[in-house]
Amino acid sequence: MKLDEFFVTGEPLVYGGMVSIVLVTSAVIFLLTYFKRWGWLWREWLTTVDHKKIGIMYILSALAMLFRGGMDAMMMRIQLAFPNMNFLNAQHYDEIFTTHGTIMIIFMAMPFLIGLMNIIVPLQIGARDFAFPFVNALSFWSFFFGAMLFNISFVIGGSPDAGWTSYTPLSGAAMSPGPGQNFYLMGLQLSGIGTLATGINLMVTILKMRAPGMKLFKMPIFTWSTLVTCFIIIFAFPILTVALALLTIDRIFGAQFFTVTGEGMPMMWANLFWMWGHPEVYIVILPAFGIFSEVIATFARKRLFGYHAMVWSMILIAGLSFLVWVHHFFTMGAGAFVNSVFSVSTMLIAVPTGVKIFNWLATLYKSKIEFTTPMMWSLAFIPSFVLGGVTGVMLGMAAADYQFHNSYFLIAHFHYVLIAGTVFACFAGLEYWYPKMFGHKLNERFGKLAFWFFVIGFHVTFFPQYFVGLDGMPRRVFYIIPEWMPLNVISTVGAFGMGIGFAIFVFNIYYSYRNSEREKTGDSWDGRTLEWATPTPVPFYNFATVPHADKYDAFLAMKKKGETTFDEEKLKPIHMPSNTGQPIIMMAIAAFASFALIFEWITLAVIGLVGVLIMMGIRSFDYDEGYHVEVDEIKRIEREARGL
Amino acid sequence: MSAHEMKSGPLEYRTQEGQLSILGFWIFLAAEIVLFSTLFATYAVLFGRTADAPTPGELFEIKTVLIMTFLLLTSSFTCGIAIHQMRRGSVKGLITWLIITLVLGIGFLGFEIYEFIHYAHEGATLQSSAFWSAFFTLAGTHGLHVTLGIGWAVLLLIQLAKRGLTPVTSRKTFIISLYWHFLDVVWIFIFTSVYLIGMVV
Amino acid sequence: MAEHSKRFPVQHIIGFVLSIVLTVLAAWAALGSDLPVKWIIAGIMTLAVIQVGIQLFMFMHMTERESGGGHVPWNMMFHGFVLAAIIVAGSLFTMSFGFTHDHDDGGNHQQEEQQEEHSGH
Amino acid sequence: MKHRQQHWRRWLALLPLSLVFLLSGCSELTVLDPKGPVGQSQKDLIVFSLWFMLGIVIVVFALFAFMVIKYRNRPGRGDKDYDPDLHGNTAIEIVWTVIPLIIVIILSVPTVTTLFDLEKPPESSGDKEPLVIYATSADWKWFFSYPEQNIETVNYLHIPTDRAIEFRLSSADSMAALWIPQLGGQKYNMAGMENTLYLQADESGTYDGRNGNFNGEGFTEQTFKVHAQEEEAFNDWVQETKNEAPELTQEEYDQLLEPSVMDEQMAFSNTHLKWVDHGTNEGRDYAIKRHRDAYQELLHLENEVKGDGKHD
Repeated sequence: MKLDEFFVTGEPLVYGGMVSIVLVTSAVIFLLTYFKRWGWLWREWLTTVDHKKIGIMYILSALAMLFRGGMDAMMMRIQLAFPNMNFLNAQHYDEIFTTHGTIMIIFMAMPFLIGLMNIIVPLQIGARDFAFPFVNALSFWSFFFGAMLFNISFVIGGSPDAGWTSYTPLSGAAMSPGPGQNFYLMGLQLSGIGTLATGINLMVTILKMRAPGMKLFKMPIFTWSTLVTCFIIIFAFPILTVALALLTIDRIFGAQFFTVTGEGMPMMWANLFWMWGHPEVYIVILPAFGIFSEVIATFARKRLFGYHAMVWSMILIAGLSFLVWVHHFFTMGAGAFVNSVFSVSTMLIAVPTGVKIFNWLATLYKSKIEFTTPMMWSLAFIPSFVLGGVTGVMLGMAAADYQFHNSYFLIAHFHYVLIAGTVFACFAGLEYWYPKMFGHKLNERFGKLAFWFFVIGFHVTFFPQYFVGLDGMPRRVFYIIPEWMPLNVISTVGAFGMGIGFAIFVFNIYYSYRNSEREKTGDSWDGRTLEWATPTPVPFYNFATVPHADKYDAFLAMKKKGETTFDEEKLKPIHMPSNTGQPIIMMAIAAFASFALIFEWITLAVIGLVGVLIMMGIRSFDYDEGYHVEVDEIKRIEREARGL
Repeated sequence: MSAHEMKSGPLEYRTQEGQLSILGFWIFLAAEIVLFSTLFATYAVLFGRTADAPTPGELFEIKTVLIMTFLLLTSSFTCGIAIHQMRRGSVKGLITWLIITLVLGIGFLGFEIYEFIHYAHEGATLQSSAFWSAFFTLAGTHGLHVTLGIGWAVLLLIQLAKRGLTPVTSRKTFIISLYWHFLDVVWIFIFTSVYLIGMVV
Repeated sequence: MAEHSKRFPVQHIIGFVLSIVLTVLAAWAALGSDLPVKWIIAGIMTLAVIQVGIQLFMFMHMTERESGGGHVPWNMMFHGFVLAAIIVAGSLFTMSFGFTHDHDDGGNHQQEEQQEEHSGH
Repeated sequence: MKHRQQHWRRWLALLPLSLVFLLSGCSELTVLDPKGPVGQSQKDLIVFSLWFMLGIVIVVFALFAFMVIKYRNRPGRGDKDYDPDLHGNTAIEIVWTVIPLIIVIILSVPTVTTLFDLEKPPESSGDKEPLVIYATSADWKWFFSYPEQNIETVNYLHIPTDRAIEFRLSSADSMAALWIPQLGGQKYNMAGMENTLYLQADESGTYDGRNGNFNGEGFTEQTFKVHAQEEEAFNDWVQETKNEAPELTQEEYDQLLEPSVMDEQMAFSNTHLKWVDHGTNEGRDYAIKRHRDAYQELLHLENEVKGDGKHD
């Protein structure tokens, strides 16, 4: 392979990307060397198995990916507002909407939520870490390297360009040769394995490591949403693993699953993809529901209304999510009977979702609402999400869907549910739990400014798209007819509003780091659940003594009784796992093998695979059982943290 | 975590770590069911789409398949005996039966490789049609699982020989046994829905 | 489960014999009997499910109390198999349309197949 | 602070209002301005559902505004109307489960009946046999074959009004979707498979048609024009094409199949169905076999700015 085929050439934007990547990387390397922080980075972060630190790394990576995906979105909006400028050509536009979709779903929404789960769930259930801390680190690095792999396609080898759904036969070897689609396949595969492992890990954690007394139906609602999400992950991700593997075998080893030749069946890809893809939508929306429930209950200063209904509606949504996948391709021509079945099952999801909306509204009834930034995100979610939800029901009506399908109406719908649901929740959750993670709050003024820019920008961007969709504008076109121009220009203006909102949000992180008051108590918001029972910053072992949590809103009950998580008489040595470099090394080797496979360098890929197997063997012989934190040490740490 | 060790019951469940790992593995197996069922679904949908390649009815031979099935069924049984020996506290019995299991597993693999080569000679390869792609991927994924299981068990045998029965080694042995039985479960479905139905229809 | 204290693994041997018998029975039903194809398929799939039950309950200690896992393994296996049914049956249900994959008689065969699918679910 | 909150509420109140306002202008939107019975039935369904959705939106927004305004923690509110332990009410929870369920059932009925209706030719022209047109997508153009008339057009289409058109959809290579928004919704075109789509125009006129499903670089430009004419005018056109258009040779057809964007329109006095039907198993890999290497070429397509716009 020649060098100019290896590196992407001929695009000013790509050259710009290359230069900025080189600059940022060298700046990071320089700073780390200058401040002699390499050892610190390795010991404290790269080898950590602490769920809180791993969660922070997840969130940081997700924010970076939000930036990348957001830039993609901006470029698309610029192109559509000024189609005559030829800012992007067709090929480049295809690449950008593909990476935008893939990154936002796989490398932004999921890691962001998994990051929050990582930090909060063990704290909420009174656990000292995950069930399998080593596996947790492994999951993170598999996500991280998967994301890196996907992102370098921008400068090396060329980005995938068949849409985030990567429909065959377009994405097959015949019609999309070269490494682009392989990047998509391997990037998703690598991070998908990590997600599956996280799902198992969190499920075992929640099922087996809850504080004594905390029955399943006493768990905080965010933990419940995590448990249900894990259930979906465990049953949905293997489908993606197989689908990706089949397409990889098709593309690299010449099989005929989804090809036009050899009697392959291209639509089988769509079938498998959406069998995973639809549950995936709920993987990113259920934790968001959990976050909103926590935030709303906290700042309404009131107990969550209809806790049991909330939990059961989530379980019902999870079950239904596996029964509706065909609504993504009603237009395939499967016949009126098949479409009727899936049309009805799709609309049924509206029922439990509606129940949740009304429960949140009822939580506000007879409450005392405090308009903090996380609460504003949660409140803005309710009306915005309802607009997305009702249009979802309309899309679920298969006969009408023939007109909505692949149009901007659909684009508007899923951005309304995914941004108003997931992205708002990420912001709400991050700002809500920020003091727990970093020991200081985010500035409220900048937070609200970011909120207004983002929320108004969001509606301005996507509300017109419903109408331009009804006017017959299909998705994924890189220029448009004059009739669609005015609404598209409005959309672009809105997108810039969202961009400014995000910029203010990021600035706020820096500003608050410099200026915010440091937290003295661990209970920043007068919280209700156990994560607020620990001091801030949270000691690495989380709880000095694990509380007996037999009440819903366990921390609220503890506060009433005057209990804390530091009972000097009950202290015992705490067993903790040791840090290890194995996860990052193993996944770096796996990324190397994947990279080789992307370019179809089979020998190198096999060498890499053997390397991964050797790392697994080493792990098998690893009998490091961790260490104990002695009682005196705990006392010292807790007294210092609590200012006793 | 390993602080509160239980005094009675099977060794592998006595530590909390052991319980967590075994439970986690059960959940992993549930994911494996979905993984294999996706392959089965692909196979079922692509059934009959052989293009110009031979049809399964022409190639499948009941004799080879039955031998493979009996080998794997027997290995599942010997694996069960190995766990029985472990619970009686006999390292020697455990190692002996585990080795028998592995030998049977290797025999199974040998037949499978022979079978694949035979089909390839007859013109049915991964590339020849959608049906054969699905067949080789389904059977091959199972074969790959068996191979990994054998490699994993060999590593475990070394640890058993070195350390004897501890909560950790017995936990690992138990998990491998779950894995091995599970591969048998998958094979039963491959035997039934791939080979038998392939020969009938 | 009292089985691990026993010297002689009765349960395993019963399970083993049963699984061999069921395998032979399935092979006979498929190849030696004159039953209609639909009956054969239904019959041998039932036999397969019974065999899986034997593996899970008699070999894999799925319901063991001491595991501390409670009903979780059982629950996950159950849902795993439900999902497997949804994936396989659902794929067949949705994917058996408008395709002409047979070589000789275009339309007829495919319609029959479609009807079969529909009546099956 | 307080000022901002009111500001926000005003915005939220504007949302449903703007919806009503925009709906009044909706008759100009293509999908809501159908020119045939298929599009009409889909429009009816959309409008029918829209009223329910609007109802739901108004109820939720009103409740939301009420809660947020009434129960905000303003200074001096005290503990009046504050019940921190209120955590459920079975009666009301049943109500808000059952009502959505009823709405879903109400929506399901017309959805299912419309679905089954769409699989048949529209009833309004039941006295006439549908006109069969094979619509084949190839990267990135459209072939329309009229087997009865034995003519074929590329990138444009003539249809008679008041007569059902039975489109037989297939593709030579990548997956596409035939979508003529003013006549009705889309269905996929796939190689080796054949989908049937019934459409009908009740008014004569020229309508935009396009590929609705992304299929690579030339996707944006894979459009065509539909000319709906009175039966007689249509017959004249058919006759004219038969007499004047050249014959399509297999060689020329193979060349046309090569991936490219084609601006011009073409007509032929025979159809390609004679040597290949891409909707059958035999025809599925016809284009791939001939042009496998051509799919690797990038076209570097840019928007060619034209004075009168591309779509005319």
